[in-house]
Amino acid sequence: MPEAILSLSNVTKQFGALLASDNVSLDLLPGEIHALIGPNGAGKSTLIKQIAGEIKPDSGDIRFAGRDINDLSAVERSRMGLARTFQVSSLMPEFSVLQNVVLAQQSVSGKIFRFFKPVLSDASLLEPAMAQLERVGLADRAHMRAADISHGERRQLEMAVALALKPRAFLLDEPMAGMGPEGSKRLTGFLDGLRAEAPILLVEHDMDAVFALADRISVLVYGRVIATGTVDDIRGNEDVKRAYLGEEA
Amino acid sequence: MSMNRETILNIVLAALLIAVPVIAQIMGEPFIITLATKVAILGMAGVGLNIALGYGGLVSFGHAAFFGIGGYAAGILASHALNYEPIMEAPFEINGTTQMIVIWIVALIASALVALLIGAITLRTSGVYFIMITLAFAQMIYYFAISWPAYGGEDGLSIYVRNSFPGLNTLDPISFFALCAAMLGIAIAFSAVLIRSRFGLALHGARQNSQRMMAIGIAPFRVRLVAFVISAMITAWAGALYADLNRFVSPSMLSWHMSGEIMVFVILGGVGRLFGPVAGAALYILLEHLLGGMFEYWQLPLGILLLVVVLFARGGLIGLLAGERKHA
Amino acid sequence: EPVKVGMITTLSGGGAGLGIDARDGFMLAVKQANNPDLTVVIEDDQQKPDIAVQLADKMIQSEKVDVLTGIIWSNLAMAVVPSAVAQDKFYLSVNAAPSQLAGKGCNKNYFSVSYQNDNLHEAAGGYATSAGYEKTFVMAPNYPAGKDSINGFKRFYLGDVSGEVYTKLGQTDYAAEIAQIRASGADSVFFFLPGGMGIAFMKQYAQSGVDIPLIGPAFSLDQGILGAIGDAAIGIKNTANWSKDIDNDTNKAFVETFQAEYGRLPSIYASYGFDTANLLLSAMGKADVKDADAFRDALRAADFNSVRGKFIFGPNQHPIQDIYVREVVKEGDVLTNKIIGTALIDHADAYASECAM
Amino acid sequence: MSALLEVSGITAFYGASQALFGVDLIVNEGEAVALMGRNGMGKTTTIKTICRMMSHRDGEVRFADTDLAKLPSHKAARLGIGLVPEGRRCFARLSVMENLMAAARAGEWDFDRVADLFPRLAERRDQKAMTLSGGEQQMLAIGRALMTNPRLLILDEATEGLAPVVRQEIWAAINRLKQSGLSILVVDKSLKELSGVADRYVVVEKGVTAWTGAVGDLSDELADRYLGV
Amino acid sequence: MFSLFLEQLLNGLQSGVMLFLMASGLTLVFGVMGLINLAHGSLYMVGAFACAAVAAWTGSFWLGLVASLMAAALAGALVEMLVIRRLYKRDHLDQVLATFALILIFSEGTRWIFGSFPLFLNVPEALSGTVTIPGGSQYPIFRLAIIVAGLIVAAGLFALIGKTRLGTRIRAGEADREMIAALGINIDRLYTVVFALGAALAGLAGAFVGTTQSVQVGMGEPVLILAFVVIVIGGIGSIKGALIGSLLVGFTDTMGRFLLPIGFEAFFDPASATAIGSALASMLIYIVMALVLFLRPSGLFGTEA
Ligand SMILES: Nc1ncnc2c1ncn2[C@@H]1O[C@H](COP(=O)(O)OP(=O)(O)OP(=O)(O)O)[C@@H](O)[C@H]1O
Ligand SMILES: Nc1ncnc2c1ncn2[C@@H]1O[C@H](COP(=O)(O)OP(=O)(O)OP(=O)(O)O)[C@@H](O)[C@H]1O
Ligand SMILES: [Mg+2]
Ligand SMILES: [Mg+2]
Repeated sequence: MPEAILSLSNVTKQFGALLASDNVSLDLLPGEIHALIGPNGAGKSTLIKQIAGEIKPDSGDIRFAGRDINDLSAVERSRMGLARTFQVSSLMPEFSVLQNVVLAQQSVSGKIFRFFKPVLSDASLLEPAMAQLERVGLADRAHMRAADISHGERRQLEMAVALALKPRAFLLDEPMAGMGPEGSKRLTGFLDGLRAEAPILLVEHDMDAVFALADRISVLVYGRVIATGTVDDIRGNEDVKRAYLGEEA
Repeated sequence: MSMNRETILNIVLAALLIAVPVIAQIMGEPFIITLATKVAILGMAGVGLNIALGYGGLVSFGHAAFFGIGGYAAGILASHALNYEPIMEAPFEINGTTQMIVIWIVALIASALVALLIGAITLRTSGVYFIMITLAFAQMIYYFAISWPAYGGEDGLSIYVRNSFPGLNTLDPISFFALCAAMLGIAIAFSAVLIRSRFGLALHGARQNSQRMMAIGIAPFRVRLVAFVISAMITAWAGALYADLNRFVSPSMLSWHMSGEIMVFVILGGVGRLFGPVAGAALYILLEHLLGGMFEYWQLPLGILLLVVVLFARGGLIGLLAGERKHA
Repeated sequence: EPVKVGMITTLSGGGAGLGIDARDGFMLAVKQANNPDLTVVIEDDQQKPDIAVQLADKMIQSEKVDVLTGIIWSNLAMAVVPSAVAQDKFYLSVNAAPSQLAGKGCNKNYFSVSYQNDNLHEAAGGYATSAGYEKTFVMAPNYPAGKDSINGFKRFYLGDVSGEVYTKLGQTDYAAEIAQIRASGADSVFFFLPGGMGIAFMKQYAQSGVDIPLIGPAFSLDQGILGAIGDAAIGIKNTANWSKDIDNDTNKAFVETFQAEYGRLPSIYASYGFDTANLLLSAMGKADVKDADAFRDALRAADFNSVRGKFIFGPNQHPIQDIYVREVVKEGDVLTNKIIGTALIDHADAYASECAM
Repeated sequence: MSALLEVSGITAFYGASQALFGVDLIVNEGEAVALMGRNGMGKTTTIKTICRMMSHRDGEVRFADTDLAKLPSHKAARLGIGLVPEGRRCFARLSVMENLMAAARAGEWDFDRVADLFPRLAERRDQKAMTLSGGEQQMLAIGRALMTNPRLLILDEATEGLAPVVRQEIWAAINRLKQSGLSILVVDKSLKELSGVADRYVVVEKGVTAWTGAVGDLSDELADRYLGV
Repeated sequence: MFSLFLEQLLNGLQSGVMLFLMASGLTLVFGVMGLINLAHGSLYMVGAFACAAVAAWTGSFWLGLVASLMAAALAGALVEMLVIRRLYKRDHLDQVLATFALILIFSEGTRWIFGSFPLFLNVPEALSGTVTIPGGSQYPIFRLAIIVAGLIVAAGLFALIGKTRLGTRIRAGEADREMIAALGINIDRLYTVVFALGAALAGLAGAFVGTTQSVQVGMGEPVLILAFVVIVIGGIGSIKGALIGSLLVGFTDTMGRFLLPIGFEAFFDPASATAIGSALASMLIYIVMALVLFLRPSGLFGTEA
């Protein structure tokens, strides 16, 4: 078995009386899509936030790319190659769609404190940014304000920004949400290919997509991983059916 | 590349700002030159604030602190030089100076240091908290200046002769105007380049969404801090010129009224617009000057006019004349 | 020989009352003289030093005035006067007269018609001594004029200072200071709190039930604000170089005509404005303003009828004058001041010796 | 059947850019209509004009025999339009209970009934909305709209981000609401579930109503053309 | 010394409550409606002038108090309908400029109507005089009355915002105006009412505090800054925060003015000690504010923005 790029061991997080993460251990292997599913409020987004460094776990360890990242800030983790999308789109509303991606591109290039050279005629940023928009099918919206594109389009833009970061692992929090039927279908195909670029930790409620994509699935209920396994394992798991899937299995 | 309306408007404004004093000079109206100089200087203070406020979304209600620091740099250095008293004697002697260039450098360094300190503390907060905590720091400096007797306290400090600049008779109004206008030009050019740069993009981003900034690996705090310091330095530079314009500094340069006034220039002209602060300062000073002599209750029509501008000219004067801003 | 006067004074905001009084007093004299050679331009300084400086520039450069006047506040005077007189303009002060301009920084073109800032405080010190007070609590805002005030008081006060407090400029609540006064065991309180600060203090002092006598310079108990303090002011002693009951014809006529013209009693600032205009008019009658030396001599002679009675300038061109003690009384419905004695006679200021002129 | 909501030929603009070019749509009393189309085709914009969050330019919006053109948003709501907006828009600093009560109007829907529908909300009644999970917020948004006791319930992507079991519950709930006689206009991406609830489909494409018909009439070919499935 | 200390503590409390009275209306408008209203101080001034004018005319402070409430509420409602309403959707900065313009209009308008000289306003007969407090000092009844009034206002606001449907709607509107309107609430009218209420509170404070201060043009400005300081220390949108913030500022300011000069006497000669001590005292509340915000960037009781 190859070494995991990202691994969590015994991560615990409590909000008041609520255990949002209860001794969670899971890992992400190179080249895989690891789906994280579970009821609403189970603690999936909370887990993503802890991996991304936006909130600190109460206890437990997170390792990324062979390194203990417990003490790194969100910024440092992002620079190490962890890219995340947000469940509720979080973009630069006044920027154009393209500028949103350019900013990410610029961050990857590492040169922020440059005060003189104009940025928006800098082909070394614009071209790759445009390429990412094309990949997610948003090229024709490149010059609209991010605030003015539709909900589904914003979800696509979230994806493009994550792509621009050229990460070593993706943390995708419900990328299918808000996508129409067509969008979901296309995104499924897209993610399928993306795993070759970097492994994906995929939080998703769209079971068609999860079952089509996941190499492994972990099920989180009340902050605890109650099952990890292949698609077939999970489909057949009675606990998971009851807690989460219902008739969808 | 075709010019958009704002660019044309900016050129017209710049031309006006230069033409008016030149005509005044020919007509022998030196006071109009003084007014134009005041517009240039206060506009420049606004250009500084605009970097923090307009581009960075950092609504600093304490920029008078930097304006005043610039002013006091000029006042203190000049008064020591004029009185032949060294500023300090041990461990080594530092003397005052009446050279503007030296004064400016001191103003820039002093304001940068203070801004770094204030920024490091205040930038932890945001929104209205930021507005108020910047005010708090400015008030501390203000009360300090009022009660500190060494440099005149509330009475302020006179510079009997305007400081000098190589090759220029600064006492001549039109020469001093030219100097101030040139500095304003530098400040505007710098901020124009700045906002189009990588840093400018990051600053814009930091204003809109810090969560997203962190997620793409840029620490918004650092971006904001650098912007805050740059902004403070330009405002301080303007403060040094203002001291020379009046040949006088006093704590009123540090008061919250001053902060408010600089902010009003920026908003009135158009937040985040290159020439906004200059347009705002020009309109405000023109109104103040025209109305001031006309009517005992002149601030009433001034208030009404300002109100009309906010209500009906979105994006300030520049917005009114050049249309809403396009995203770059 | 026409003379153009530029008056820079405070006509808007909270401090406007003082400027308006000074202006009205000045303009009353101008009107009475009806001298077609005298023109006056008036501008509002908004109580901001930088605006005052710019207005001075305007008056000198564009209006080409010969004489400047009108400034109420010391900090504005410090901003304007040195450069105005350096440009060979005459400056006649209707109120503010900071020590710098009386001592080392005195200038042949600068005349203070009102006083030197310390005068009334010194007189208060003199009065406190002569009234037999031995433990006085002193209080002023924490800024140069406040410190000058307390120094001035102490200069002529021979008793002990039982407490010394500097308040915040613009402070409106004095409960903490009043508690300290109550606890200090003082037999008298000297306070210098101009404008709204003084009104707030005296109202709160009266409400607090503390009954240690108050002494202050006229500023806090002047006609313009007595009405706002109300009965709380009655009985408070204050020192002034003018009062509406100074017994001379000029003063009587001034009080009457002022009241007729503006519908209110004149304040001390109005009296300074009135005297300033009359001083100027007297000089105009004697010399041409373009002949600066002659005009200056004419001003120095001070050959006019002052509402204060006699009027002479000292060597630093600040008045040498009597300073009275007044008491606030009620005349009918109106609160006003009545002279009850003279604190200092032919008093000059403490800085004249430093003036090399 | 009489038309409760009648949208005919409306156009709408965001500033200078046109988003709707002629949308027609009818919801009859007691009927459930699904509004469909790809991303960015104008579904949400149509809903915003119905709720008067933005105004249309040409065409007409009638609800319960009233022309909505000049009505402010709150008056339209009081006529009986209940909105579950895209993106939930719960009042972040208010508790669950406060969110529900803020705009409640008397009628058969009250807290108890909403709590029956979504027991999870009752469990979290004093928690601030901003700390709810995405799914909990979605339930809250639906409950909040129901508390206004509307005649027409509009759901814009109301099952987005919900766990399959919950989604099934919500669809079941929507079904029950429909059975109880409530009229419904729904936008959702799941054709399968829509087909179980809706009586009719309205498909918009590029801001124009491109197709209207009974649920059974949407052929695979049409579905592929308009929805990409 | 002990009785002085006690009296100063009471002064701190009283000054805190007085601050709360001044800040309460601002909290409502600023915290709850999310509107930066620099003209709040002007409404305070309107209240004080209305009270002074009516009290002088009728001879009754209490009629003046009613007048102050009505005048300020009316001014507030007008301002909301004519100006503020157009600004909710705008940037905070437009609100700053507009309300700055309103300050000029109110100040000069007031000066035009009432002249440039301060007005008379005194404590009503019923509340004048002093009581003896433990330790033997006299304490003005009126100051105790201010404490009571402040606490009543605090309780009332607390109930209004926290416990009533109106309060819920106001807070909902702050979060998302468009949404609350889409749910059937007439948010425009609601906001007019809230703004008028905030203005009335400002007017009430102006009338009350005006009795112990100078009723003059510009009296609102220092108050405005202080009120902002208080709200920010307490945390925006929190009535409890405003109350605690007021008390903190009141105590800090009073005790600082009292104790700092004394404390410095241990290190300096008395004259410098008073000078340095009082210089520091005038900066003290700002130092406290900076400290609080350094430790808690959204105030003591604020929620993360
Ligand atoms: N800051 C917080 N304070 C208190 N409780 C919180 C906080 N953040 C999250 N929670 C609670 O923690 C639980 C987990 O939330 P989380 O957002 O991680 O759920 P989730 O699994 O992503 O759900 P969904 O699929 O609905 O998005 C929820 O019950 C939520 O209410
Ligand atoms: N605020 C806005 N300003 C300008 N254009 C907008 C704005 N909101 C939406 N648009 C544009 O209007 C069109 C219709 O958007 P709308 O939100 O109605 O789409 P939708 O059908 O609801 O899509 P989705 O399924 O992605 O939610 C889109 O092209 C979008 O870019
Ligand atoms: Mg989630
Ligand atoms: Mg939509």
